[in-house]
Formats: sequence, structure tokens, C-alpha cells
Amino acid sequence: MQMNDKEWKPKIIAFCCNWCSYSGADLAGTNRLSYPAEVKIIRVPCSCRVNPMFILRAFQQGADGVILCGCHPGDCHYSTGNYHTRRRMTLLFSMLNYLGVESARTRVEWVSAAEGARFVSVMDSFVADITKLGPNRRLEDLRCKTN
Amino acid sequence: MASTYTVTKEQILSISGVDPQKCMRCGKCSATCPSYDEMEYHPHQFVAMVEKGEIEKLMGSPSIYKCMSCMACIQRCPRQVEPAKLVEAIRLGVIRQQERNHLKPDDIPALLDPELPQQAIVSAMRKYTK
Amino acid sequence: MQNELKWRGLELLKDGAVDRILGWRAGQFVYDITPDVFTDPEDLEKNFIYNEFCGANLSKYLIAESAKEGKVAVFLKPCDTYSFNQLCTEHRIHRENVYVIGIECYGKVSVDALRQRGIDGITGIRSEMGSLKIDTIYGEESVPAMEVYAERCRNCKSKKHVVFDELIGADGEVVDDCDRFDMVEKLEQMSAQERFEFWRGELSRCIRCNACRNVCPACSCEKCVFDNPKSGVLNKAAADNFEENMFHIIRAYHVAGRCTDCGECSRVCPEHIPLHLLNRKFIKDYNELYGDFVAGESVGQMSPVADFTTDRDAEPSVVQKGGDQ
Amino acid sequence: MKYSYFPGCTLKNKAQELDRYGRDAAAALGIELEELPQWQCCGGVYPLSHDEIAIKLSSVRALAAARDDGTALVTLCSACHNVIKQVNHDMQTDDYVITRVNNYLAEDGIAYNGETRVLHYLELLRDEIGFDEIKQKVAMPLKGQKIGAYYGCLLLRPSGVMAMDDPEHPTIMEDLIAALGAQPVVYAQRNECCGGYLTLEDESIPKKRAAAILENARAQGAETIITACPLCYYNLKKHADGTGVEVKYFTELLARALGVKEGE
Amino acid sequence: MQKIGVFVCWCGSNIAATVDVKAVAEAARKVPGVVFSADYQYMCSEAGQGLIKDAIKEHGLTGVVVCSCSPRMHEATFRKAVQAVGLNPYMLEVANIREQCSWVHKDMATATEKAIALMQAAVAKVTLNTPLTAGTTPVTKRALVIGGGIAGMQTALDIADAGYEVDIVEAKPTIGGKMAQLDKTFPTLDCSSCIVTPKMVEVGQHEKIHIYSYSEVTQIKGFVGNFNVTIKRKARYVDEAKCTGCGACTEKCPSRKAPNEFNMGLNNRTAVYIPFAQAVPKVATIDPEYCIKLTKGKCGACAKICEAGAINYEAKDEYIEVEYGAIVAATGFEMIDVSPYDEYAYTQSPDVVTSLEYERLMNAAGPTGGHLLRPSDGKEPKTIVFIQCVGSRESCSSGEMRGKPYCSKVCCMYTAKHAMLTKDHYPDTDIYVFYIDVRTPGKNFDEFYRRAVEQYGVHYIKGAVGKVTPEGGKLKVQASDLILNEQLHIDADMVVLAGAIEPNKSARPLATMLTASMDTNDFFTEAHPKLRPVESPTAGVFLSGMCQGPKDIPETVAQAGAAASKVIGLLAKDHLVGNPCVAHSDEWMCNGCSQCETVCPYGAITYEEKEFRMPDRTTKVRRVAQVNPAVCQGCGACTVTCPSGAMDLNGFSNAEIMAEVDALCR
Repeated sequence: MQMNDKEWKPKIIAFCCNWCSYSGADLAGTNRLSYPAEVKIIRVPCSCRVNPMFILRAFQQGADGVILCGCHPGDCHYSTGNYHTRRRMTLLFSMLNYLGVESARTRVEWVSAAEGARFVSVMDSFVADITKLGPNRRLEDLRCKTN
Repeated sequence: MASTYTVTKEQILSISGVDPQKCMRCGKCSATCPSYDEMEYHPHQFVAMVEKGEIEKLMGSPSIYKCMSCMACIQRCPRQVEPAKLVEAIRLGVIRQQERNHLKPDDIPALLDPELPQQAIVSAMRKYTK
Repeated sequence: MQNELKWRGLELLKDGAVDRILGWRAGQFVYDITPDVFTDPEDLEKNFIYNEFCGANLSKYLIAESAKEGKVAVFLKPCDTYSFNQLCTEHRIHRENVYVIGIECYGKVSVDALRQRGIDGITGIRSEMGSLKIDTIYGEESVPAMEVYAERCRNCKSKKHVVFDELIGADGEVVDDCDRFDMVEKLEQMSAQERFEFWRGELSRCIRCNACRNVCPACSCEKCVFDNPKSGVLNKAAADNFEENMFHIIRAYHVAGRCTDCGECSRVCPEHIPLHLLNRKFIKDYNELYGDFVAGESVGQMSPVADFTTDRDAEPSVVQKGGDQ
Repeated sequence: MKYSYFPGCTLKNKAQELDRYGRDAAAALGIELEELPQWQCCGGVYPLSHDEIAIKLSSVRALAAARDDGTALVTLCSACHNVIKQVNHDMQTDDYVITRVNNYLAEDGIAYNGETRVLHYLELLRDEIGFDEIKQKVAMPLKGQKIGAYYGCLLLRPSGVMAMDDPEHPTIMEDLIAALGAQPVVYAQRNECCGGYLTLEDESIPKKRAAAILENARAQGAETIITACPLCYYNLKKHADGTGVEVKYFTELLARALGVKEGE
Repeated sequence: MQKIGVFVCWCGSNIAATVDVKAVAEAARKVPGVVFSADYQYMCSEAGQGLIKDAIKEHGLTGVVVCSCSPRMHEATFRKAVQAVGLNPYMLEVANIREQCSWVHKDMATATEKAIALMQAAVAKVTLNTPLTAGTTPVTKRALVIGGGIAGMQTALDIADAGYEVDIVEAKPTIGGKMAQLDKTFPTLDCSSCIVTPKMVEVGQHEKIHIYSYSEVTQIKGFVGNFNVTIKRKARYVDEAKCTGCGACTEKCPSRKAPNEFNMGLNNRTAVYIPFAQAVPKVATIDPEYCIKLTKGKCGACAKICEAGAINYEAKDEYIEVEYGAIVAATGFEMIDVSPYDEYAYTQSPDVVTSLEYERLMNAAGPTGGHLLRPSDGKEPKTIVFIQCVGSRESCSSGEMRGKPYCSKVCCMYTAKHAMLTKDHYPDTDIYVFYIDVRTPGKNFDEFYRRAVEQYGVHYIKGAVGKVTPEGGKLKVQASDLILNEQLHIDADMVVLAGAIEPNKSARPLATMLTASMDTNDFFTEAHPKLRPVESPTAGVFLSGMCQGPKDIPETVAQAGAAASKVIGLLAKDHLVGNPCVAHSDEWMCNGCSQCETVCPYGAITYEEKEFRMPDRTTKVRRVAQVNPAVCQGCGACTVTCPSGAMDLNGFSNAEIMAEVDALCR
């Protein structure tokens, strides 16, 4: 599917933990706040459920940005899950950056169930960042096309 | 005596390595200070005034020459604020300026006492002059 | 050295102290060496070899060997002992079935480095005071050892055996001033585009022979995720750009915190991809972010990758934004 | 047992007794105190500001010399001990200081990273020789004497660095007093400041401090108080007349109990 | 092949106004595996649910996707509906097209496109779903309460009153805890022992409560509903069954030098002792450290006088094993050792006392019979200085921290109480209270403190004490007054230190046995700081009283009751139905590396050596992970740390999540 740059809209996957961030996203809806439709949410029990493989897979499948949202450190429903997320994603993002993948394509944000407005502003800024970056060509499965 | 030079709060914080925001205003530094009665501004005030940025007032006060560096306030502070380091930093802020030594070598002979140990002179020179 | 090792091996086998010896078997050429298990003293006498080409890390073979009945003796170089400990931490090696003979090591030679210098037809090698005397069918050559050692040996991180039951030769020290992160730093200083191109250049050569995975002591899963249809990343052969986008990143991530930087992955790569630079990036990162940690330094350590702190910790946003396209 | 010894300037001059008795007692205990061939004044007070580097150099030179000699560095004067021990701690932990000091000292070919162990003479007695051992060697027990230890501030603070004893409840001198056969008297003012160098400019504070200390010691039953610091000694002794409390260097009592004090 | 039905809800106009629901339903029909799709105004209504049920029956659906509001709203409703017609409830997925689509997007085309994508992801996931059944485990209907202070007693009573058996394990020879040592309680000034001793009696006499006094928990195995606990019954050398508590032995005992714990060591007791008159159980105990018979072999005075023949010098520690369904930690607190704060001269003068010691000095049953006499010379103190925050609110940044970073919460109030009680009995006493802040949040608390100032004339001084110098029978107090900006010198007769409180030392080893988490101060961590304050994150373990954090008596009692109600809720069930969305390990793939075990916050993972039949007919023993589904909470931390992918999460498996990723990226 070829699109010119004007038509191009980023594909964004947002992993949200069930207890805080997914509820925060729901709250954004309940309050009729608005954020770009490019953001598609996948519900996971805890941010620590997100395997780096999922993120790579998303990029490989053509996502332009992946964002992980979890409870604020200290507020994890499972007490310590997001502490694990914090380390795992720090290391993974650093590796992706090292491989030359724009690190703005990956992000972790802590969004509580009460922060519907914050969820929206996070998504707005993330989508803006990715839109500025343009399509992800570095990890996409497009070997034949790009060469 | 107003200081000729201003020394900023940031400079004081950097010279001393003290974070006055750690202070919880318990006053134990002043409670334990052996020089308290001789001071215009007391240890807890050094902390509060540095935090407020009132460096000039402190620089102009004789209090900065009354600290004996006994480290009681450092030792006993429950929040590790280390007020004596602020007193030292402010004193340095003054004496590091031209002609602002508190004690001049010429002043010393008059102060000597035959039994006075060298240590006292050396220490005082270190504390009062640059 | 070879004779000393062989003699000790024979002694252990003959007096029944161990049932098997894990060592190196001579092949057709002096540099053509295979890790192997010796049970027969005669076989050991005849075919055991130890020289400057014996780079293979034997610790991984102990996963299988130590699970068997009886006791196995193994020769471990200092860097191999880290892998050994790490595998013990992961309960992969039955420690009680293993007799560890630590052996002194000053570095192992890269055959490719010799070939690059035009040295071919090698028939023998010995080390003499920092230089290597190489017999070839064309005559003897002498080269400074440091110039033909494998990268991991030039940047050796430790000459200390972190575990052994007995030592042959002397024990060394951890190398404090080792420069193994220099190349990682150099890459970090490049622009994102340059880095991307560097890694595409390297990783696109991958033919997915799986040699790195098969030799890696940390990659010892009962079933690899890439062979497992349920993992979602099943991919058994080079088909698309999976190797560039997924395989090596996932592999490096899977071994992060467990990789001892033994360098076997780069040694065996037929395409000469510097895979160790991926692992070292993780090591450098967690050392800088979470405090120094050396995988395999002792048994039972908690890796900073699996650990966490409730205090302030590096946030994922610390990763420097390499925003350029 | 051999140690490097840093006497400091006061012990070469106004506090020669502190030094002499210390050396005599050490000899009697089989300790070899070898004075560093070259040393400079410690500076008297440890600089509390983070950016004072030059003042620390003389301590580092002494520390490096002891390191090169392969011995621990023993101090006797509380002030020297405080300065040298704190500087040593900086040289172990504070990269800012380590880098700058070594930059200065590179010219002299010195590189130092806090390798030396710094011991106060009291620590030497407690940790290296042992008070039990000293008790055995006491020739003339100070029987019946009621002695208060005066620590002052410099031996104990900051406690995290000095690590000699509990900063609020020290026992090292009391244990020594007991080992010498006397009766230690604990009094609260023993770790309060004597007035220090303020004595040079304004005697009123040391006077007040000395009165509080001496009065407290006397009220708790001390006849003598002992100190390791020439400045404390000076400030206290100056105001001791009429209080009924004698002020002495601890080494004097040690030498006497060991039977090596001249004229006894 | 799955047969999937997709049901698109309009939610009135909530969804339908922004999302073209017909188009979504239409699009669904084109997704492989979908055999049926429909849209309806209110899917959650009776009729909507009927639509789903009918379609399942009619089309033999194996999976259902409902495109509607948030699953947090109606997932449970729809799961129940599909279950009613025989479909496994976990074969249902909800695509959130309201909160996360129609409500946040305005443009119909965009919203419809996104709704279709969300529907496709849900279909992709449900295609891979497998039926899940929650495991059940039976519940042992008996609770264990560890600690017999007011928290433990209240919890035990509330559980027992609901009809369940409760055991209390108490380390001391009697229950009652710290409250039994208090004189009066704030802010009502009612007598502490008058309210606590009846509770003790009630506990002692309750037919459902069994007290293991002078006992400790030494091992805990099992999990929620099924704990197996080993209790060590320390040898008390007195047969509990025979002892009548007459106290004759305590009168005859010649060893009278043991410090009396009940009076904070302010006086002595005999080696054979009953801690205090109202002790429960009222049984004597021999202190083996001080008993002449046990230390030197001679004496036997107590055995001779005991008519009941209860004394047994041969007694040994006994270990018993008991099964419990729930465990409550109520291990309480201690006051920190204040001797490191020797600037206050606690070790130098007997007249410097802790608040708890002062409490005993005021108590009619205390060492001075309720007369406030100072310990050094037995004289009435005329000037008393109270020092607040001794070891509380200290900075935790340094390694050499003496105290605690938290506020101990009760000191401000009990000090006001001490001041007033002292003034009540000895009106001409001068009382100074040095405070950093006076913290009095609580009903009638600030009024109480103000009474001390306004009616009793207690001198409250904002400032700290820097030094206490015992001298000539006085305590010279040097302090700062921050308001007047002056240094004060007060000659006091007594100094009272409000030492920080800390968790009982037994709490840390207990937490390890329970795999319950603790904070850095050794207080038990609650499962959620706001919503689950009396539960530990470890299922089946509950928290009562000070072991969870500083609190006063009413708060402790309230928490004790709350913990009890949680226990009752648990014990009321015959079986525990687990959450089926838990981790499970594929034994064939497990490496046995233990990484999952280290990241599991619940201790749900254990390792076992298991025999495996290999394809070549040999057997191999391998170390493999086992997840206890009753303990696992399903966070998934283990699944990511597992290098081989052997560990996966039911309901959120690797393959399911990746299928969603794929669908959304398409």
C-alpha cells in the first residue's frame, strides 16, 4: 500500500496496564477528551507483561511508534511490576538507540487511573513526535521495498 | 559592613556542598552550638537565610568568625544538613575577596600568649585569612 | 602446557577420580580443534590438544555432561570460569559432578588474524615471551602475540579464575584497565544514521547459521524461542530481514545480565559480525545505570536486569534521543 | 610492630610533653614509632568547604610517605588526626578531591588514593596492642585516681569518617583509664568543644566552655581530666585553677602507669 | 477452526453517533474465522445478551467478540452471559470502541476505521484463546494471629465471634502487649488496663480462641487457604494445665534479680514469675537465665511450694504443626534503643527515661506504685523536660543514620498526656516539651494538646534539645527556642525521651517465612496503600496494627477489625476460586534457571526436580518451575524474564498479544 506523505498517518501501539493506564485511557473517554485515532491500545495486566519481543514485533509489522504506559513507580497493582518495566525498557530502548533506531519511537510513561488528561497529553505529544519522525523504515519488514 | 562583592546563593551551595532544603527546622544545630550566645545569626538561621538567599546579611555578620568548627551541629543534625559548612562557605566568600582577611599576620603578635599552642595560630589563620 | 594438562587428565582418569575429561580434540590441522569428551586414557594421550588455538569455552558442554552419571573434569580458562559460575547460578550445571581445573591463559590466537597477515599453511604454534612462533609449510614466522590475539583476548577483562578445584599455572587478576567498551563508546558517539548503517552493514550479512546461538553459554535454553511456534517469534531460517530487526536484538536481550562477555559469539561467526558489541552495550549500560555487575563473578548473584529498586532509578527516557532519521 | 608517626608542629613545640610521653610509652609497649623523615603542618583544621584543595596537600604527602613505607600512619595530636583522617577519607571517596590533589602532586611524582591506614595513638593502644595487654604491662597502677576523659570534638567528629568510637558515648579513653588501674569518671561534657582556636581572638568563649567542662567533670567526681589535644589542654588548663580538677595529657598518665615517666 | 461471532453495540448514540456500527459489523464478516456478526442498541441489556446467547447456540460459536464499552465496565457481564449457554467465559473478548474510540474521536470515518481495527485485534486474540478454568482449593477454616497485643486480640475476637477457630501465637508469657503497660490513653485519659484487661479475659475465655503464649512461629509452608505452620512452644518449666496462677512460687523464689520487663526493667522480678496480676493465661513461667535450679542445679523452692505440682524443670521446647486458612501478622512495635542518642545522657543518668518507662513510673501498678519519683534518688521531680522526635524523622540519606525516617505518630499525643497527667497529680511541676512540630490530626486530638498548653500551662517550646549534662543531681538541659531565637539552659530533674517506634524485631524473619513484603523500615507492605490497607500482597496474609505502620489504639483496633473481616471473608468460602489468568510454565521448555522465581512478587513460583521420559525412552531428572495458581496474581513479570519463553500467561499469552499487535499494525 503506497501512500504519499500527506496521507501518511503514523501507526502507534500503546501497551497499557489494566489497572492504571488503561483506566486512565477510559477516563479520557469518559471525560470526552480527544487524542489522535492513530493510537491503538493493547491491554496487558501489568506493564511488566510487555515483552521486548512485542515491541520489536510491532515495529517489524509496521508500527511507527510504541509506547508503554504503566502505573507510577510505587503504585503498581502488583507492587513491583513497573520497577521491572523501568529497567527492562531502559535497557531495550538504549539498545534500539544503539542500533540506530530513533529513540523517540519508543517511550514509557507512567499514567495513573486518575490521569485521563495526562493520558491525552502524552498521546498527543507522542503522536506529534512520531509524525515529525515520519514512517519507521528502520525496523519495518520492508527489505525488498527499501532497497 | 556590607560586602564589596556579592556571593550568590548558588556559589555558597556549591562551595559548601550543603542542601538547605533538607532542613526540617528542628533547631538542634542551635541547641547544641557552643558559640550560640556570641552569634548574631545562629546555625539554624544560616540554613534558613542561605535558603532564602540572604547571603549578604550573613557575610556582613561577625557570626561567621564565632564558629569553632566543633562539628556538633554536623554530628547531631537529624537531617544531615551540616550547618557549619555553610558558616565556613560564607566566611570563605568574604575572606577570599581582596583585602578582606579577618586577621592579618601583623595582628597576631599582640594576641599571643606564651603558652598558646601553634595549632591555635595555624587554625585561626586558616579560618580567618586567605 | 599441553603435556601438563594431558598428564593431569590421565592421572585423574586412571585413578578413577573422574570418569570423563572435557577438553579439546585435535583435528586435521593444528588450528582445527573441537571440544570433546575423553573417557579413554589412550584416546586422551593421543588426541588431546592444548595450544594457542584452543579458544573454545567448554563450560556450556557441562550442561549436558554434568547431568550424566559420574564425574567430569573440565579445563577452564579464566574467562570460561565466569560462564561456569553463571551457569551454576542458573542451576544448569550440577556442580557436584564437575571437577574444575583452572588453566592459565594469556590469550588465544585468531586464525583469521594470522591469515590476514598472510600466514597460511600453519603446522605448529608456540608462544615465546610475548611473541608467537608459527610453523608453516613455508617456514617459521614470528608475530607479536597481541597483534594476532582474538579481540576478546586483546581486551581481556579478567585473568582471574572465579572458580576452580585446582589450578594449572598461575591465577591472575581482574584487568581493571581493560578497554573492552571503547568500540561501544565509539558507536555511541556516532549519529543515529551512522550507527544504523554500521549495524545494517554488519547484521545484513547474517546467514542465520545459528552458530552464535549454539556456542553461547547463555543461549542454552531447552527450547529456543526462535524454534518455538508458541513464542510468536518462530523463525528458523533466514527469510527476510528478521535477522536485522529481531533475531540479534532479541538474542542480546535474552542474554543480558547473564552474558559474561566470553566472546564466543564473535569467534564463531562465519560472517565476522562483531556480535559481542551488542552484549557489551548491555553490560556497559547496566554498569553505568545500576552499578558495576559482572555476570558469573560468583554463584547466586542477582542480575541488575532481573533486579529492581523502589528508590530512584534510571527512567527509560534517559536514553539519549537519537532523533535524526 | 612498626608505624609511621606524624607528630605535628605543636608537639614539637608547646606540647612536647604529649609527644615525649607518647614515645616513651610506645617504646615500653614494644611499638616502634618512626617519625616521618619529612612532614609539614597539617593545617590545624580540616577545611569544611568542598573546594579547598591546597590545604589538603600536606596531609596527602604524609599519607603517601607512610604508604610507601608500608606502614600505618599514627598521629597523637587530635587536630592532626582529624585533618589527616578526613583528608584520607576524601582521598578514598571523593573523586573531585582525588583528581585535583593528584594533579597537584603529580609534579612531585606522588599519586595517592587513600591506601594508608590512619590510626590515632589511642586506636593503636586499643586495636593494635589491646587494653588487656596494656593492663598486663602496667607497673604502677594509678590506683584510686578518679579520672575523666576529655575527648573534645576532633577525635570523634564527624563520626562517619573518624570512626574511632561512638560520637555520643565514647569509651576508648575510659577503657584506657580503667586499664591503667584508675577509675574512669563519665561526664556529659566530655565530648563538647573547649572553645578551640577562638581563644586567639576572644577568650570569653573558651573560658565559658572550660568552666562548663571542668565543673561538670568535678561534679561527677573527677580529680583529673586527660586529653589528647594541645589546644584543649591549653584552654582547659588556663581556666582550671581553683576548680580542683587537674588537666593532663593522656600520654603522661600512660607513661607514669607503665613506669617510664622520668623522675619516677 | 474457531467459529467467532462479533457483536457490535451502539450504546444508544454513545457509540453509534461516531462509529458506523453497521460498517463494523459488516467488516467483521470479512475477517477469517468470523461466522456471525450483528449490531444492537444495547448489547449489555437483557435483549442484547439474549442476542449473543442465541447466536452461540444457533451458530455453534466457539468465540465471541463484543465491541462495546470498556472491558472494565461489562466484560464480567458478557462473560457470565456466554457461560450461561455453555461457552467458556474466557473465550470472550471485548473491543473497547466507546471509551477508547467513539468518545475520544470526532470524525466518523476515522472512528469507524479505528473501531474496525480494534475489532480485528480482538478477533485475532480470541482466535488464539483457549478455554480457561479457574482452579479451586479448599480452605482450612482456622486462622492464625501472630501477636497478642491489642491488634492481635481484637482481630482474634472478631474472627472468633464470626464462628471460626483462631489461634494466637504470642512470644511473651502473656497476651496484652504494649497497651497493658500503658497508664492512661489519649485523648480521653481513660485507664488503659481497665479497658485492655477485660479484652484479655474475653480472649482467654473465648471458646473459639486458643492462645499459644510464650511461643513463636518457626516455619510457614503452603499458601492462601492452606498454610501449614510450625509453632515452637518454648519451655516455660511450668505445666500450663496444672498451674493455677496462685503465685506462691513467685513469693518463694530466691532469685530476685531478673529485670522486670513489664516495668521496662525499672525494678526486678523473681526467676519464676507471672508478668503482672491480670496476665492471660495466668500461669507462671520460669526464666531459665535466672533460675538457680536451672543454672546451678540446686534450689527447687518453687517445686516444693507448688501444690498443683506444676513445676517441671525437665521441660523442653516443643514444636507443633497446625493448618490454617489465613494468617494475620500483628507483631506490633518496640521503642528504639535510645542509647545512641547519648547527647541526651540516657546511659549516664537514671533520671533520663524513655516515654514507656515514664508510663510505668506513672502507673499505679508500676515500680513506684503510681507515685512519680525519679529513679536516681526517689524524689519527686520538680522540673521535667520532654524531648520529642528522638530518632523519628531522621534523614535516610546517610549510612550512619541513628534513627528512622518516618514520624512515629503517637509521641505528640502521649507526651501531651504525660504532661497533663503529671500536672494533675503534681500541679507545681514545671514541664517543658521541646517539639519540632506538634502533630495532632485525630478526633479531639488538637483540643487535647491545647488543653495541655492553655489549662495546664505546659511550656511547649518549638526547638530542640542539644545536650543534657547530668551534674550534681540535676540534668542541665541546653536547648534552642526557635521562636524567641535564644538558647535555653534548664536545670531539670527528669528528662523524658519520646523515642521513635520501630517494628518488632520478629517481624522481618516472619515476613521472610510468609514471603510477605516489607518496606525498608521493616513495616509490612500493604497490598495496596489505599484500597487494600489490611492485606499483604501475599494472598491469605493480613496485617493488623503497628506492624504495618505507626498508629494509635483506635486506629489499631479499627485495622484489627478490618483485617478480621477480610479473614472472615476468606474463611467463609469452602473453596477458593482462583483467577485463571495466571502464569504457567511449560515444563519441557523450562531451563530451571530460577529467574522467574526471583522476580515473582508473590512467591508463587517454586522449583522441583522432576523426572521426564525422554523421546529415546530414557528418563531425565530436570529442575523445573512450578507456578502455584492459588498464589499467582497474573502480573506476568515472570513471562518476560524467562529466557526460553517457557513461562506464559493465561489470557494474555505471548501469541495472543502478538496476534493483537499484528492485527493493529495491519
